[in-house]
Amino acid sequence: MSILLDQKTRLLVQGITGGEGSFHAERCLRYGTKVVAGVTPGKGGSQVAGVPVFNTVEQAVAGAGTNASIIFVPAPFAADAILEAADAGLKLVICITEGIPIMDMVRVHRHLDRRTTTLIGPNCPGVISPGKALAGIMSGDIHLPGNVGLVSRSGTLTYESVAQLTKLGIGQTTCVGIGGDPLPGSTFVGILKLFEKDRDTRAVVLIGEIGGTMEQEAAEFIRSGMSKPVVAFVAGATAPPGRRMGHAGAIISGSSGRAEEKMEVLRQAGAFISQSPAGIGEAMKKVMDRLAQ
Amino acid sequence: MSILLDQKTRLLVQGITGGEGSFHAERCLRYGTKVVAGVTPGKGGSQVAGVPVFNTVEQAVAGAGTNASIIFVPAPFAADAILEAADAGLKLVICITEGIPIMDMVRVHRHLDRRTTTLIGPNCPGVISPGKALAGIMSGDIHLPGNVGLVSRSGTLTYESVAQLTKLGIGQTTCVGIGGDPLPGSTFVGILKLFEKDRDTRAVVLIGEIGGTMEQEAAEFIRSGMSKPVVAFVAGATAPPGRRMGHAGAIISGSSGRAEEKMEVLRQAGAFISQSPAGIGEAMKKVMDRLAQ
Amino acid sequence: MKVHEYQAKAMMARSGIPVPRGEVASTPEEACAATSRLGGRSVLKAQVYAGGRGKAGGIQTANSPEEAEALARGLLGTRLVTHQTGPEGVPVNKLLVEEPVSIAGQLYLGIVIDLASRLPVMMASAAGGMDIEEVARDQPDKIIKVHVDLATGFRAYQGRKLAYGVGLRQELVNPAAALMASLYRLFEASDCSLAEINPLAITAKGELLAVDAKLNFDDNAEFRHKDLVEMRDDEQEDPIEVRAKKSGIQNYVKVDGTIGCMVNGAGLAMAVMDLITLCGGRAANFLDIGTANNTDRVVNSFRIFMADPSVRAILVNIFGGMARTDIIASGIVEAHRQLDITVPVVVRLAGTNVQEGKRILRESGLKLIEAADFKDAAEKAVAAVQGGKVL
Amino acid sequence: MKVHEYQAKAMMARSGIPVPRGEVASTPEEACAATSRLGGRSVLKAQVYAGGRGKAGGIQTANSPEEAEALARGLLGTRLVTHQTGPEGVPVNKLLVEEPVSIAGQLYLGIVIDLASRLPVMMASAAGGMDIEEVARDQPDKIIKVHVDLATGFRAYQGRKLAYGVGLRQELVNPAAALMASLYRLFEASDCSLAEINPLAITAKGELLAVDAKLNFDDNAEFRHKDLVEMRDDEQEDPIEVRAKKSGIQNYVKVDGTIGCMVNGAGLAMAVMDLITLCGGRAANFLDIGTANNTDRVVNSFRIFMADPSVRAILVNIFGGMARTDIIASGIVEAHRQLDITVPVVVRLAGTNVQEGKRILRESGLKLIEAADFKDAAEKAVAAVQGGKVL
Repeated sequence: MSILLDQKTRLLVQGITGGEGSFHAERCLRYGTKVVAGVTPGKGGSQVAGVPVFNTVEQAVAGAGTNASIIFVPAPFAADAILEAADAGLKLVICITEGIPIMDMVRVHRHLDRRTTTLIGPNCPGVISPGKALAGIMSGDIHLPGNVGLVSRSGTLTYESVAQLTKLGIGQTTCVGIGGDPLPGSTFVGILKLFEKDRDTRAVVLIGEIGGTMEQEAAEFIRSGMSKPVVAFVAGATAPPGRRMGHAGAIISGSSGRAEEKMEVLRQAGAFISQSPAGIGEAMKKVMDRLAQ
Repeated sequence: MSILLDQKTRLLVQGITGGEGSFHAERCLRYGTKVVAGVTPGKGGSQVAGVPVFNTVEQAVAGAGTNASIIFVPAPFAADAILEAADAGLKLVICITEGIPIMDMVRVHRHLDRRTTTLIGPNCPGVISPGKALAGIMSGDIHLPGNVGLVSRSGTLTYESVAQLTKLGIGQTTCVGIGGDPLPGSTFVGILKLFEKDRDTRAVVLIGEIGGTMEQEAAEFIRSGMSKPVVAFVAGATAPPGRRMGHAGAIISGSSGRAEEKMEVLRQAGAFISQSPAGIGEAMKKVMDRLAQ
Repeated sequence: MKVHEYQAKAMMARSGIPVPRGEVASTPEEACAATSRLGGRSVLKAQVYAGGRGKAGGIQTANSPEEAEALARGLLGTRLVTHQTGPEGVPVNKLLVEEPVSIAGQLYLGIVIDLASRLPVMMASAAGGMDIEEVARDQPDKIIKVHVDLATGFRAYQGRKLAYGVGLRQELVNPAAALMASLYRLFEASDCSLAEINPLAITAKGELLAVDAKLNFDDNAEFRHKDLVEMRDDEQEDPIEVRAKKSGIQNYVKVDGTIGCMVNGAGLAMAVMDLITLCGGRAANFLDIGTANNTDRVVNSFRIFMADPSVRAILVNIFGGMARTDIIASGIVEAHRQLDITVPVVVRLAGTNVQEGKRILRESGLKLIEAADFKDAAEKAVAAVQGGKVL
Repeated sequence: MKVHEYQAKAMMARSGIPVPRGEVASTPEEACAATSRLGGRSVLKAQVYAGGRGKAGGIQTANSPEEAEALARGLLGTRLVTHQTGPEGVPVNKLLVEEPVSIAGQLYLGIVIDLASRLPVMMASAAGGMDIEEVARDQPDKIIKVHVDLATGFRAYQGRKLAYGVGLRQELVNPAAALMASLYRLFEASDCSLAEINPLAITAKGELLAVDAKLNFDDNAEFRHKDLVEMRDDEQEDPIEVRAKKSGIQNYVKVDGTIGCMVNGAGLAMAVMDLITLCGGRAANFLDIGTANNTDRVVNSFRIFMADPSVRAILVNIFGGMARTDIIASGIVEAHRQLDITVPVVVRLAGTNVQEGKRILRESGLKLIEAADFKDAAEKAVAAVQGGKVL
């Protein structure tokens, strides 16, 4: 098994005719993902890499039976794309787009209150269930099917971590980049809950960042609701306070945002902490070896 | 027992210093209701009929432990009063005010989506649990404690119906005026569910009107979820189509809004129909006599 | 409340919605001059609060300023009878003089509050120019709907859904979505109960144009739209109902029976009408006097009844709650003092201050027919009409 | 992005929020003339993108136009150093010349997005004029908050809750609630990340007045606020960061180490900084080059590093996903062609097109230190700094 994404996923690419949209649609296809439709208003009736393009998400659902969407729409129009996908009844929406105005996301969240859509991102690398399906911008070839789940606020740091796991022969059920935005669609807790329920996931890597309190909430869930081991790293221990470090979410304000504090809270909740970003794979190796005994 | 209102209700009167607010606050007090606080912005610190007045609902909750509110605030400010009561955590809000703009109620409903507040009204006579508490503008003295629940879209027609019941010795658990507005806070179905669960309620009177589809939804619930007998009347059989008859809700549009059709649907669902508004008491008498056998 | 087409179009134009060029004319001369300014040809549209103008002759085309003047002379000052008016029609006091438009296609676009979802709903249909209620009944799949979440406002994707759904060609999809967004903003900002463009034309030049426009407003929101209230044209309304409203009676509807009914509460007022019918009579009106804690409104109700030649008996049924029956009783006495009441009056009072109310009536010495309850009242009123005179 | 106080106040005034009378002066003569027009006395406020102006001497009172001119001469053209600036301070190029205000009381009022509830939150405090973050830390109960539901907007009752909560007297409650509603509308309409009035003064005359005002804006929403972008005063920002931004590098933050880091992705960039520290070194900066599929951004990154005298080694760590490592490699080669790179350069490439990227570097003949992974890269960079020259 896996979470969010598998062989049954019928993926829609919103913004498929753009540069990034077409590039990654093809990559997802090559990985074996069932990319069944694209949407670009005004380009309905055309094709990208053999995938039919529709004018609206509703038409794509009707015409191609999509059940999940990945969004490469430019930031000014991305909130609209999320709302359109949710309105058309898609249960999984992955928004790669970076730079969406925060007030747009406030509106999106207020609307999603009344829907059952799971939103991943925005400003995220997407989701991969190795060997099954890719709906994201990560390289499929650094991944390996297996039994570790991964959830991360970061993109490229996730690749580093996955590379460490794969190098050590530790495969993954699903890797989820929830994104670096201050108002992410899904949180650590939401994804941890899915991993906890997933039969094939035996342990989880959690990669946090400075800023916000999502890691503290994750710690609380790890303590109270998680039976599976969690290896955690929090980036930004050396970041200067009060400055925005790329990710809008990565700004330290007050003590709760500091990396040291987050790692300490996670440790106290029972997570295995990797002090170094280069030690995540090794830490998980120890955990998996212990589970194998 | 009763629904919504009982001896444990600690009532707040919003708009207590106005003419209607003070008049009905005193009437509710005289009936035995625990009217523990009033709110009028700017009149905090004063008293009405011995009841302390606060500037905000939050202060009234903190200062007097209110758990329900009745609103007599003028229409331009009434939506705000409902939101304030919900925001302060009150679980029951009864809005008597007539003439609230429909867009204000659209906003209120969208906000209440995320709350657990039960709103009764607006444009309604309120609620009475005879012998226990009155939070409304009906005359307490026409009521009698007993085992019949009543729910109505109309105000004075409710008084007529209650008078018929009481004259025949049939007492009431609770009488609920859900109001004549097109976007009522509570619907027939919501109140029927409460009566169905209430141990002391043995039968229910339902008084509908032309317009909308609330009676049809009630019929569906009577068929599928109601074990207790329902006596129903629908006003407006002789109303001309397409005209607004006082209540904004009472306009016939399309065949679904007609009184005859509503009565027929209710009859088919198992309700006992009183063809005449003067026959509601007699119809319930027969039902109660049968239950007593 | 309603406004005229020319007023609705002016509001839409201010919101960025394209409307035909046009001017309002109150005289044939103005229609002539306006037609000149429009290039010599025009469409004259009677400004009345009623649909069905076209079939009733309320829309005419002039091929010259002189013809416009002649046609305007034939329209202005007349009363237009359409299937939506009574046989008395509505007065034509103003014409909208517009440039003729070459129409290549017609759409329907409208917004109302959807009571089921409790949200505004925008509807579009390719069946433009037709009565939308007929389309809804006969071809419901020809109407496409989107609900507007107040937390997000009307969204571009919703506009595209409607635009593609009614078959607009690609170049018009974004302009249509923008037009819809403007119409929604107008709807919400002005507390409309209906905002409708029917037809929304696609012109021969390939542009969108609001050829007819209708805006109705929520009466309850008048307090925050004083500018709208000033637009109201009372001459378009039923004069008795206008008079009722001005005297504080918000809810008066004339129907075709013989018993004038004064009742407190809309539901009870309808129930009394139903009861009269069950007793073999017919109510002359729906009148909800509301809380009415002053005698004026009672007197004015009686004045309305006595001005209505079809009223042959009066039925007063008041179940006091918020309303006080003693004040109603005083009002009945006052009405008899001020007016010449020539028909039988049946009175049933119950509820708040009823002892005092009955005492006032008793001591007035008036010949009133007292009723024990509302069924008794209905029966006595029907009998009074059938009897034909005061008992 | 930020704007100056005078710009924030102008926006607030247009939104109906009362602000002191005042004018902007760029010269001592203008300050003199403005003071005359204000009645002969004024407060001169240095317009800088930094808090703590008062304690740093950036706010001064003039009792005559001549004094204003002399004070302005002492302020304009200088650099102001406050606890929020570095030791280099920020340039004072404009003064806000305002009428002096007699203050009877001071409140705090501010709006931000609350990440927990995912809604805008308005905060008010009776502790006006103080640093709100200190108040939040030391006396959190002195801050009253309300969340704004986008479906309803900011409501009058919320304004009253805040107004009563901070102890305003009755006459000021409704004006304060109206002011708050205006501030909220401005916040939402302008995509603010912060809208703050601190202090919101109660004047001796008993009126509310925004004595200081701050508006920050969401950089991501710049596309719909071109007017705001024009207000930006680049001179107030760190010149290196401004140059980085202009060259397409959105995310550059100078810190106080010696290793210039060029990384793709914010999380990885932070992790590389963490790794360097774990290896005993210190990064000179945070630099997320983003997807950067052009060589210019790479060249510009190297230009920034070489302009920074504290940089003694460069670490490039790219894990290509969306970003292509071959383009990064070409950029490194190009940087060496255009610039005089005098420090060791450690390069680690992985991911998309890595074979091609490595080939480009190999064939360039450049003396680069290749690293196997990012830990290796950090270790080699630290060693290079400690070694002090190219290996």
